[in-house]
Amino acid sequence: MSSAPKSDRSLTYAEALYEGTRQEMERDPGVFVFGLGVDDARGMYGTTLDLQNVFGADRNFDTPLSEDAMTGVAIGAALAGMRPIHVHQRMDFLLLCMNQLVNMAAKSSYMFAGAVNVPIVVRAIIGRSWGQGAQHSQAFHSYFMHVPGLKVVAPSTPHDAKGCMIAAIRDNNPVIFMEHRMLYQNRGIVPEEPFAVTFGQARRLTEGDDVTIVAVSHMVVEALRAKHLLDEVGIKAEVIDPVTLAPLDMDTIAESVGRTGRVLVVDNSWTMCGASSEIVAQLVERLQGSRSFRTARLGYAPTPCPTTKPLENLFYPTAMSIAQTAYELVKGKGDWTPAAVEAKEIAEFRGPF
Amino acid sequence: MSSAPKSDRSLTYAEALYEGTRQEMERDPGVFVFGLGVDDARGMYGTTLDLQNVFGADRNFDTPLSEDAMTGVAIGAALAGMRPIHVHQRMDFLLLCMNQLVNMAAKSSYMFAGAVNVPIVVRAIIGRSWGQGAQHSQAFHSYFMHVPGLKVVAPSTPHDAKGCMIAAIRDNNPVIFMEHRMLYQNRGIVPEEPFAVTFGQARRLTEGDDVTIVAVSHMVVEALRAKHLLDEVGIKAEVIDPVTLAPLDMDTIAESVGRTGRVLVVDNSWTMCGASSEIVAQLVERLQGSRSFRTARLGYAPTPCPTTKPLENLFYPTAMSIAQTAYELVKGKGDWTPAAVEAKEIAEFRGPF
Amino acid sequence: MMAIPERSLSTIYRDLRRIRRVEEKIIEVYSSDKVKSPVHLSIGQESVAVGVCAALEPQDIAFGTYRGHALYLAKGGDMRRMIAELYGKVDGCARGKAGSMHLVDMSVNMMGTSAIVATSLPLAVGYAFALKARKEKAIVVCFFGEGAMDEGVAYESLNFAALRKLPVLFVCENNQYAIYSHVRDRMPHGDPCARARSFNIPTERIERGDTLAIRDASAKAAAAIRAGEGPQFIECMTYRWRDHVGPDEDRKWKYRPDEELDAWIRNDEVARVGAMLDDATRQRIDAEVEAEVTDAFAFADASAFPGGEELDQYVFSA
Amino acid sequence: MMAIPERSLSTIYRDLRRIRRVEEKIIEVYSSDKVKSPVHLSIGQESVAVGVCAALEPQDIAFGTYRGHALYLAKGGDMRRMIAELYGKVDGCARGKAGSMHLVDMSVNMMGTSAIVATSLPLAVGYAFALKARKEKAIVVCFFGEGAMDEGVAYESLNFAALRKLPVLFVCENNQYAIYSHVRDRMPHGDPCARARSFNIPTERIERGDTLAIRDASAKAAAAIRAGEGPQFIECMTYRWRDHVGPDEDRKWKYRPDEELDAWIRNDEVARVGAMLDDATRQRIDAEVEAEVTDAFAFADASAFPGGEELDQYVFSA
Ligand SMILES: Cc1ncc(C[n+]2csc(CCOP(=O)(O)OP(=O)(O)O)c2C)c(N)n1
Ligand SMILES: Cc1ncc(C[n+]2csc(CCOP(=O)(O)OP(=O)(O)O)c2C)c(N)n1
Ligand SMILES: [Mg+2]
Ligand SMILES: [Mg+2]
Repeated sequence: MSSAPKSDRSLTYAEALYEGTRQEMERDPGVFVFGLGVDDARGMYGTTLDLQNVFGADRNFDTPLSEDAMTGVAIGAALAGMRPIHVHQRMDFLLLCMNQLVNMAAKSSYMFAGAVNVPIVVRAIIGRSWGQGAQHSQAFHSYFMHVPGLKVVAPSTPHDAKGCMIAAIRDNNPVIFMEHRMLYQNRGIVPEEPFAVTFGQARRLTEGDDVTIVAVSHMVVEALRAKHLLDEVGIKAEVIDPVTLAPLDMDTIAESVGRTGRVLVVDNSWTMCGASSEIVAQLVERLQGSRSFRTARLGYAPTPCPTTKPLENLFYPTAMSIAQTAYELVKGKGDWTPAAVEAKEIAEFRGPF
Repeated sequence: MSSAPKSDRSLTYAEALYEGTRQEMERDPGVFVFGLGVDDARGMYGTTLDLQNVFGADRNFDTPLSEDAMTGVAIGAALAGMRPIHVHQRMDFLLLCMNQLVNMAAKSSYMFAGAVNVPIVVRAIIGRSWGQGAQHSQAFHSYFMHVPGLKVVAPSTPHDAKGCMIAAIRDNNPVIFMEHRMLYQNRGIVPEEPFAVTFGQARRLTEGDDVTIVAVSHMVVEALRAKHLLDEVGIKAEVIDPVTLAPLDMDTIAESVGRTGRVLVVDNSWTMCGASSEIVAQLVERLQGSRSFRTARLGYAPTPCPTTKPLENLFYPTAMSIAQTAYELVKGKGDWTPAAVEAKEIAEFRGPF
Repeated sequence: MMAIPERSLSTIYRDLRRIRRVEEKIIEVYSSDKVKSPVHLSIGQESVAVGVCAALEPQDIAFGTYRGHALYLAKGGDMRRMIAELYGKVDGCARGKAGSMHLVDMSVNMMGTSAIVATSLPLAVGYAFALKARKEKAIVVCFFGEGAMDEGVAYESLNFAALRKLPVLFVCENNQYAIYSHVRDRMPHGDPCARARSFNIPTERIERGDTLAIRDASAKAAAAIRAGEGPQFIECMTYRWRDHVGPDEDRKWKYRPDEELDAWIRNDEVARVGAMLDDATRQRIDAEVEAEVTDAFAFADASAFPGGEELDQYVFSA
Repeated sequence: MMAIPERSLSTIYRDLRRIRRVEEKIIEVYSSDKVKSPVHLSIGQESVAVGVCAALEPQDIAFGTYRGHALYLAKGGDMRRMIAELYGKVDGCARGKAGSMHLVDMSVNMMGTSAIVATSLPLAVGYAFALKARKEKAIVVCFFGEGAMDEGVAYESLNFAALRKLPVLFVCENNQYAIYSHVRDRMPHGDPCARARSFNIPTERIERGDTLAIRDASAKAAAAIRAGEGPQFIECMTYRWRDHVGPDEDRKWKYRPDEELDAWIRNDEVARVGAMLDDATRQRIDAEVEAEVTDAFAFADASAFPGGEELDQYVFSA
């Protein structure tokens, strides 16, 4: 199914999601897209725009505000052989359907010894910027990584957005598909023909022997900015994007850390019992006895997300805090302060939402 | 508030929970206990038995099956200055009220800059034994550890059950109170007068310089059994019970591992993004550069919980698997197989539930 | 009431009897610890599953709960595989992974059951959505206890089913108790039907567990659903004779009046429907049922436990 | 309709006008990016909060939503601290941690609002439980959009409130849309009252946003609640003039007919209630309101941003 990106056509992340979804809907009449607002004039940041015109209201429709039941509806339709894509405007809203996702979707194949499967895709958008506050900014990938029976993907590039979407739709298991609002406008090369990204294969985005930076979702963008800052002081950072969090490609990560001897994990959520804890713990398990390494983690500050900008700026890891932390891993506490780099997608974002 | 356990009176874990609850209800008229079945003739394994007779139906009452709203009711009553204790027969049911716990309870103090607080206690019982299956056996402490604004306690002894209950009730923040069905019949010394266990203080239950075993909830019991098995082969294990998971006393754990150079973390849930990942990650962060150590983790098998006994036996860590793993941390892969020890509380448990 | 051809009456009796006898046998063996898992018996409530299923076509889809023995058998599930499942054996309907609470038999469109109250309602609605989208003729039937009507997801599910006019029959098995809690202590008026009607769903309540009345109401509702009229809701009053969970009687817990239980025991549908048959037919059926039950337990006994290598099978579907 | 003393009418007008003008001013400044966070304006809907609050006592407790400016002000919240909060300043009602979506003013029993739809219903019920347990006289009022009636937790909350006869007034602000989704596309019949009644809760629906009718219905409901009759439910038809979120008009999205909006704009309660006052009174109030609004924005401008040390304050309560 996979095809090399031979075209040099560029799309935004949002367009890539749209294209992947649309191609799968064309291929398989069982695919449908539903959720609050997926058929409205804004089309979920453009990712679902016009699907209703193309495929009709049975395959792209708005729902009542009933996250719990609508998740059950997705599971039920999947049990009947369809391939629902359920979209949530904020990942925070998944807290309303944890019961269906964890007790039902994750367990059905196992409990019934393979008599059924649950091919659902749950798209969850992480909110950020423009004062989202404590209830509209959270990411809960670690909740889903924790539970056997779920897959979790967090593409950071347009290419992987499309390829993961197609792979998620074709997967016979429940897939939690994490998106980040600050990624939608990013552009990148995306092949036009349908292709699937293989789950469980991390990408080394840059090569470097001084420090490995593993970053999740939008933090990949910040890590790449940090890499440039580090270049300026002669530190070569290897930036790794796991792309999928469950399955998690520890081989690639461990190989890199085995070389660099230093790892910084930058998560897009709190660190406590999060993806960063797991990655560090597995690195220890794999490398102990063969290679010692130094480690650091960054993530949300250990507070709810404040609304006011000056505090919000301190809440998230930035290119600067990533660069600084990586620098200190390599050189120890020093007096280097990285230059301020602007995260355009954040600085330029204007609400109203 | 704390008092040394000068009495030598022994209680079961269930009795200790009852006593702590009752004493606080006597002290503070704002404390009440509610949830499915808390006033029935079985009295939640005896932990709530007769509270309704003593304190009346306004302070101990059954509810409709509405976990989500009932959690909101607890929060609302707490906002009004009361101190609700909400009881769940299975921790799995907390998946129905994640929204209220994470989006509301955990955030209120912060979002409103201290204008309110939410002193609720959420008692959640982990099911095990007698074929509970995939939906009645889970533990989700890592979900709550992940989120700033919540406290999480998991006492393993009758003493700590009472002391943590009293401390949880008096705490001005939401406390997730984890219990384990296989602990209720355990006996131990419990002072009669009210006392509070200080949150964030782990207990070293045994001393040993060869390996540190950190165990959560019921796994403390299995770890202590494992320690005896290890004694037989001359390995001295230091068993640590964190007692509270948020706050988490990493000082005590790190001091021990600094000494032993080996740590086995045994969790009462899946390892992926769990308490065991966090403990290992924090150990690395603290000890790197000063002390290298070897590590291993045990937890639920990475599958949903199967119902049939032969598979269920493989699903959980046991005294044997703990001992074996600790042995290998100390001696490397060896040919020692620990003797089979029976977990009485499990072997003797008869349903019907 | 519709006319009942004799054959169908004997089928109905056979189903009632099979459920009753298999559960009585479970009670018998339970103390042996062969069933190392919770069982939620349907004794006393057989008529709901049997009555409703008598109005269904084989292609119709059934969703139920942890109290699932009756539905599993009434929908045509394999008795041998059910007992083997309770025994945790490889020949169980889910190779021992499920136990009594999660029975499944896809060959007869018996969907796997859930132990979390009310979870199956939205699944049933989603399945009905798929059937309607694909213009299939089958309908979905969703069984749940009255306790499920306490859960918010039930209303979200009714709402969506009504909104999209989905082919789903909601069957509320009102045995008046959720564990030891009476419905009056959970609903300000114990009227699930009124609630369903406020979502524009037609309802019917069948008062005393009458198997044939349940069948007729179900047949009527199913016909309306098949005609494209959207969801229907029936509430079947019934009563659980045994404890909420496990094999025992539960008078000692004193949460319900002995007379209430006694009245329902006198109102036994297995006996009542049996009495409609001539003695010879009934005795023949009884004997056949005995043989089937004995065979099922023997089958389960003979089956093997799964090997350790099965632990991590089916976490994911290929 | 009850007799309205002149003073109360001018108070009502003042509140309507304050909300209208403060939001118009927010629209004005929004493009400056001083408010770096979402605002959900109440313009067009002022009469609901004002009408209901006019029937309340100061000790009564209010719960609301992210569309909270109107309620915050009508309940007596401090306008200066509201604008400072929108500006993310330390003098904001939550020191900048909350923003527009989470206004709070405990000194007037305005509970902090939530941005997750329907979450406040069970909190309001829980607060009412506490009031009843302590035999206090106050009642709780819970405001929510009709969208909240899609969420299961709303029904669980109605159920428990009715079951325990709790002192809570549910106020459904039915502006007919949840973002761009019409209520008819979410509820098979758009009748929240019928649903509430099926939980044994008395209801009243007020059709066209009439402030005084809302006040009177609320006063009647509040009296019944104070008399111990348990929860009441009122549905107030209303209309949002601006986009769901942000300062703009939203005709371009074409999700609702222009004529519908135009009719509601003609039906402006601020103007209608204003016209009931004599010109002098109205002009005096208008001038006072202008001054108050100007002062509030100046106050917010002058206030400082919180320092970085505030980031981790209030995660826990001492
Ligand atoms: C969401 C949820 N809450 C609580 C429970 C515990 N529980 C198991 S069965 C039961 C009673 C359910 O009563 P009802 O729905 O009337 O079914 P019945 O047992 O009477 O057949 C309860 C409360 C559960 N399994 N799931
Ligand atoms: C549980 C939940 N689901 C979805 C959303 C996204 N959302 C925010 S406001 C809104 C519309 C709510 O409509 P309504 O309750 O009628 O209030 P209105 O905005 O019309 O005042 C939605 C869907 C949310 N905040 N919370
Ligand atoms: Mg029942
Ligand atoms: Mg609305």
